[in-house]
Amino acid sequence: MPNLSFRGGDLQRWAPLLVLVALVVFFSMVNPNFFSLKNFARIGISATPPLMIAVGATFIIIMGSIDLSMEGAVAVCAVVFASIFMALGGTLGGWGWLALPACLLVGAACGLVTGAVHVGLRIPSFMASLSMGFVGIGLSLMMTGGDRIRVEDPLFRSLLTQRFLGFPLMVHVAFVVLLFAWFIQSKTTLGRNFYAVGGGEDLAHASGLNVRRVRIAGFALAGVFYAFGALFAVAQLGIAETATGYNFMFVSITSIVVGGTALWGGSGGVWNTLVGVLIVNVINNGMIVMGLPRYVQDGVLGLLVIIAVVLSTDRKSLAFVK
Amino acid sequence: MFELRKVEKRFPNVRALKAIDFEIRQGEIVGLVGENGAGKSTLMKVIYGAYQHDGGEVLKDGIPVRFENPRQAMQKGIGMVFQEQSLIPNLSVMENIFLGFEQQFVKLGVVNWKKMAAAARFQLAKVKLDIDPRIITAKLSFAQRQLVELAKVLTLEERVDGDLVILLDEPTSVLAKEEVELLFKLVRELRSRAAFIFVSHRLDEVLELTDRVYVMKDGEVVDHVVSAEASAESIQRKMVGRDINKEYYREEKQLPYDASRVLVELRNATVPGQYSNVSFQLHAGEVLTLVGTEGSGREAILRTIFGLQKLVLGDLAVKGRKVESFSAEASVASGVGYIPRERKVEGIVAGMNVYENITLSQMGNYSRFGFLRIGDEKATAKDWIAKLSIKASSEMADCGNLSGGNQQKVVLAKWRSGGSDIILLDHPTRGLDIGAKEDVYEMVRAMNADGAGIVLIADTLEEAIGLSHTILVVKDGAIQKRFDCSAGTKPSLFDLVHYMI
Amino acid sequence: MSFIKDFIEKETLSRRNFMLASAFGLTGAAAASIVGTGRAQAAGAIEDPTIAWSYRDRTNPYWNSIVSGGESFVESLGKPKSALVHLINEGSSEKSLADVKALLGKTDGKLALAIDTNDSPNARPVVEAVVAKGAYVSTIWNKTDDLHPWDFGDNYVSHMSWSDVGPAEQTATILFKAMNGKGSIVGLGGIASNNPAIERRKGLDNALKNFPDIKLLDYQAADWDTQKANSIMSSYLTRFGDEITGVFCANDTMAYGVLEALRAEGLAGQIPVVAYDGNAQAVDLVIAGELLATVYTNPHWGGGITAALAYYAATGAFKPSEEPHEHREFNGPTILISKADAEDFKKKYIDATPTYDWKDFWGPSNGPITY
Amino acid sequence: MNLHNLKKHFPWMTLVLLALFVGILDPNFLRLENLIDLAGDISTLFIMALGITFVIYIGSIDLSAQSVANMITVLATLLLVHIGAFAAPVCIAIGALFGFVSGLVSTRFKVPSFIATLAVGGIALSVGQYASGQKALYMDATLREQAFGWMIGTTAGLPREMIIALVLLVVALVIERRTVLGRALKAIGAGEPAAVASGLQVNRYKMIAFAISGAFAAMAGLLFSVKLSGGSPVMANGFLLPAIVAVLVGGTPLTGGVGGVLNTFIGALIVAVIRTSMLYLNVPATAQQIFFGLVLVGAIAITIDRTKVRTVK
Repeated sequence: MPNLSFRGGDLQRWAPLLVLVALVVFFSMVNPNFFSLKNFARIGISATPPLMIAVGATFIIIMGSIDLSMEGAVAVCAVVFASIFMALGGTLGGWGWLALPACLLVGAACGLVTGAVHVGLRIPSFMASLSMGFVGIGLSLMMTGGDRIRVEDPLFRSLLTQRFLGFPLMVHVAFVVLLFAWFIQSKTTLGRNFYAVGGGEDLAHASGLNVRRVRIAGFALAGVFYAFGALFAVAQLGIAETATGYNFMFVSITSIVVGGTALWGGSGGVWNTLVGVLIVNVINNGMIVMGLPRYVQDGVLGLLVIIAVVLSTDRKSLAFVK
Repeated sequence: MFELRKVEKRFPNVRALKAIDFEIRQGEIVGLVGENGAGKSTLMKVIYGAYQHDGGEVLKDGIPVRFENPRQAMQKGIGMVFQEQSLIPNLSVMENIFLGFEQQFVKLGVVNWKKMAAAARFQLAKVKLDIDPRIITAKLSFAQRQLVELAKVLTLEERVDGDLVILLDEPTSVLAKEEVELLFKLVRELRSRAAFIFVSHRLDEVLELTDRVYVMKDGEVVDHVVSAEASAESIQRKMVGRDINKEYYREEKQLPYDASRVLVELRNATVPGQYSNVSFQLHAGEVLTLVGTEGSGREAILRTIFGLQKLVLGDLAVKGRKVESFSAEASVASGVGYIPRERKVEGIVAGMNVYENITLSQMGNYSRFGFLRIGDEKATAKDWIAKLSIKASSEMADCGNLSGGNQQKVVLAKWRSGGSDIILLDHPTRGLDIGAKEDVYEMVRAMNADGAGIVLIADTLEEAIGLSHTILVVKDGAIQKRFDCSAGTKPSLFDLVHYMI
Repeated sequence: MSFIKDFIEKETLSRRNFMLASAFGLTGAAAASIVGTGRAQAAGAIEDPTIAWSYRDRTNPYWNSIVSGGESFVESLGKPKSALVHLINEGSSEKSLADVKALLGKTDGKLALAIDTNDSPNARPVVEAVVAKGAYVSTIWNKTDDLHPWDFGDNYVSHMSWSDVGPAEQTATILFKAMNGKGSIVGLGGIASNNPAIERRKGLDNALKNFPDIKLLDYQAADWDTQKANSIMSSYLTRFGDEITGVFCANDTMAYGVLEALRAEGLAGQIPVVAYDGNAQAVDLVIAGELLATVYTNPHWGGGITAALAYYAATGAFKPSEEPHEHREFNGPTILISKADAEDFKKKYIDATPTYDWKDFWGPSNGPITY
Repeated sequence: MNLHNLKKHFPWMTLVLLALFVGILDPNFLRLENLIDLAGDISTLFIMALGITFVIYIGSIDLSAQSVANMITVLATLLLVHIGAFAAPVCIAIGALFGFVSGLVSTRFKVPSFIATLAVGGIALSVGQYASGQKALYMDATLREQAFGWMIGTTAGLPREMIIALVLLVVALVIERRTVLGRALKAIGAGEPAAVASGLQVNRYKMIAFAISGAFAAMAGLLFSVKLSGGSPVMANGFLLPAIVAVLVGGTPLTGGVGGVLNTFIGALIVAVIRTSMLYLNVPATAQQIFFGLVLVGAIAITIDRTKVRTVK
């Protein structure tokens, strides 16, 4: 008997992937164009920046916290990157490459500040990160004065324009970054400590874990991934601006939950998030490909998200849901 | 080797520890007993570094130390085995064992899981637990988790120089008899590696296991005895500060029940996987106790009567009316009250005050068109505070701040004031001190006298025998045996155990 | 030399104020006391009003140009740029209105306000609040059709909009001609309920009537957003594939997203795209041949002149109620930019900002608004 | 009075201190008329926050409020033509229905409210866009005056919307403090398992909380559309985050069970003061977001009562 229930649990685990497959099959049937390498590459491009951001936020959600600062952090990273990049010659061929590590450092710094505010002032992460998100947007606005910085270096833009195996370079690079995230999640102490904090914060603390440090480290790490997201977003559009970060907040958290990572922490991981981001992007792409009018798209996305989450939640194991 | 001298701890308005002197020598097992609120847990927290003392000094090997957090205490060889659930359920066993100390397995930032598993196996061997260290902790049984917990503390052995002090906080409270024996055997064997501080409410166990016992009352150590020379009664007297009534379970107040009035009747009730073919009647004025091991199905039966679990086969009738739709609301409406084991989680709502808690289950009685009559609520609460002598500053006191016994009284008052006459008691005395337990027994008798019927799952078999009119022994989801337990014809412990296992 | 100009200007102003005040004389005072609070200032009574611009956000090149015009006007008064108060509503009508009211409270009505009210229904309460405090307001873009400056005496100074139907029709025509009059296009619109989004769509529809062989495959709102436009465009490429031979965008920022979606497939510059707004980057793209055409609405001038109208009405330099209707509701200038004139345009408007006479209120304007 | 007892007074003390601070820098700010205007202008936002309070009070969150309000501005404008003043109850019922659906999805299907309400908000947005024909709609001036004239203007110097908001505050306060519903919601927020074990129909009460939130969001939308004399599917944009911030700054934590509608009243005023203070302190345009974020952190750090929240997540 227990064996059977175990398999039921396993099915639940694979539910997000099954939902993704079902969606792909459905959209392919409605419009066969959907099922093509070219379209998958398109979905790949549009999914890459949100994937990076969602992966960063995944670590926070595994800890049972939430991060709403991504829009600000991404804006700051994008603007700093572009400013340094342009100041150093505006091409990866020259000293411009230094802007890449600088961007990641800035991302880490953004996360560090958010984490420090959250932990140091003992403010719930929801409010701390929301507020720091405002500050981030404001900082990027101050730096640009509201202008856009164009990044047209062909070498940098080759992330978008050069293809390998049918997919642009950015998709491949993102996959490498994803592997890196998976490595952190499963092979490092820090990654495992996120699960410990999410599984039982006071217990972890009583076991001698420095929970405060893990939390702050988690936010800083998330910041690094936001920086990756910013880089890809700039590569995708060739523009760095305050608005580079817009629309990422709710989308990334929705994707994380759709992928099967629970908002109360302790479960899930980066692969779940990959599936979740793909589900959301496939839906968005598919709705247009099948020709749904714009005004129903929000509603249909909402309905499908509910269905996906319902299918991938093991409801029996939950006493109640907030 | 480890010593506290005149240690003080103050909280706002409270002097929780008063000049505590405490000492433990190498290889010793020392007991620490006291009623709830006597300061035991504060003392433990000071010892393992969760609290910092305000006065006096803490010495390890003669050197004064001060722990800012549990981690610092661990580095000095002081570890804690928590009462329940201190392992993180979603992590593997080995991760739990080495939580916070993974660094030894990390090379270039990568955790070597193989190495950790091997090290975990080594630790688990110390406690004679043969499980795969990669298994997710949530899948272990309670006893297994307790041992993992001990194994985790024993990692200190390799990590710190000098001797270990291990605190065991109520390690036996949820263990079966043979599991307790196993644990004790283990602890005795481990004396060569560590000294133990054993904290428990069960005095017989304390006397059996320990070398010396410290007795606490009101934040002070009131006595310090050698176990071999002490008796449970004398320690109890020190703890409570008075003699324990011989008639502990109020047997003299046990009256025969009214067999003509059936309150609850189960007929061939079955929930697959939980219990099957259960039939019994609960009468007015009766205490009916379900006896069995954890997981025998007795909790599920209780949950069914309260409407939280639907019957698949068979019938449930409450006061002669067959229950069609199972819901807690319907059960409450027909007079069922439920006093859950997890008092702090399911019993009271911390953050709500006494009167709000008391009327929570019966707001319909105190409202008209959905509007509450708060004056009436307060009056009722005042009434019951007096009736049950609940120690609360007023009916406005936050229930979360009351002691366990008083919280339990509030829960009882909730159901009794609402006129519930079918009371389901799930471990009603768990974690209560002797005085509070007696109060609960008193109330059980009073409810019986008022004509209420009670279904009980008792904390101990003695309690079951003492309180019941009827005992049903449940094993593997079926009723094995029914004992008549009226005053004077009570079965022995042995009779019960025989059918339980 | 500007200080001399300023001096003369101030002199004229104060003299005029003096004259107006005496002209009002007792009647004015009586009127004020009847109104009750005495706050409803008589026309031209405000000396040195606070100048404020209320707009959507700072992250959009369009609004930045608007602001630069406003600042340029403020500087023409001899004040520092920072004298211009910015009210940024971030796309929230609620904040827009609340900010205006708070500023009215702070300045006690001594305010010259230029504003885009974010959503057309919001214009009425904003204007009413301003009028009630005796301050002066000029609006652009969003207002309801039944709201007219002349119904509010002097305090609702003017409304400027841009008739986008015509220019949008022109860009669409350029697009269709580049497609040799046949083929299929997709369109990306602004926030569906915004006035300019509706007008630009109408322009496209008008042009389509003249080109029966052009098919509109789909038209979706991308909310003026680069990223949304990008993902919608790439989905279009899947849905319609090679069928798409042209793209109509309702503004420049969406066109950037479309171009990058095309660039990702190596199609940039191969499928003609038209846009709107005439941002610097768009002009560069026109020069580079990636964008076929865009329309410049001169937001710099619009931003400056709207503030100037409110300011000079407040100081009494002119009396709005004495102006004809076409001076109170008028269209802003539109300049079509295509490959042929893009270089010239860039030299004139982007590399160097033309200096405008901020007292020439209606010079560059483009006729009255018709409903 | 020790620090612990003082803590529950921190929200209003923060408000007063903030107001005094701005007042010292610019005494104009503290003029009564100005303060009344300030309070009046936050009314619509406050009404939405009031509804969201009930949901946060039970430890959930409602992200659909803004979309529901958006939809209602459209529906109210459309319905006014056909059914006049009856548009009001119909709109409120529709709002309650959407809230109820959120609650249903959240409790019945165990979808976290964060996602459930976001998704239901998407549906409301679609309805609004469809119904509006994707353009801004205007109310007929006479019809508006006949049906909803009582909502606008002033009475005894007080803006009517503020009076409406205060009436709703009282209603919400009565619900919270004096009704079975309010008590049940408190129990759910402070200790859901105990509420279940006391025989409360927890899921039903939760759904009612979401429905109340939806109804209040609809009222906010309705009031806003009457105030602006029209509707559009984006008109209430920008409400959501300030409304949630108002609830949280007021001292109702996301974990629920503590705080309440009076706290939200304070919170909404704090948001109004912070927002307005930027004008009075001449915060430059590009620095306004930074200022808002930092002051928010400060306000939250002071107002939340950490003694009632076990772990800060």
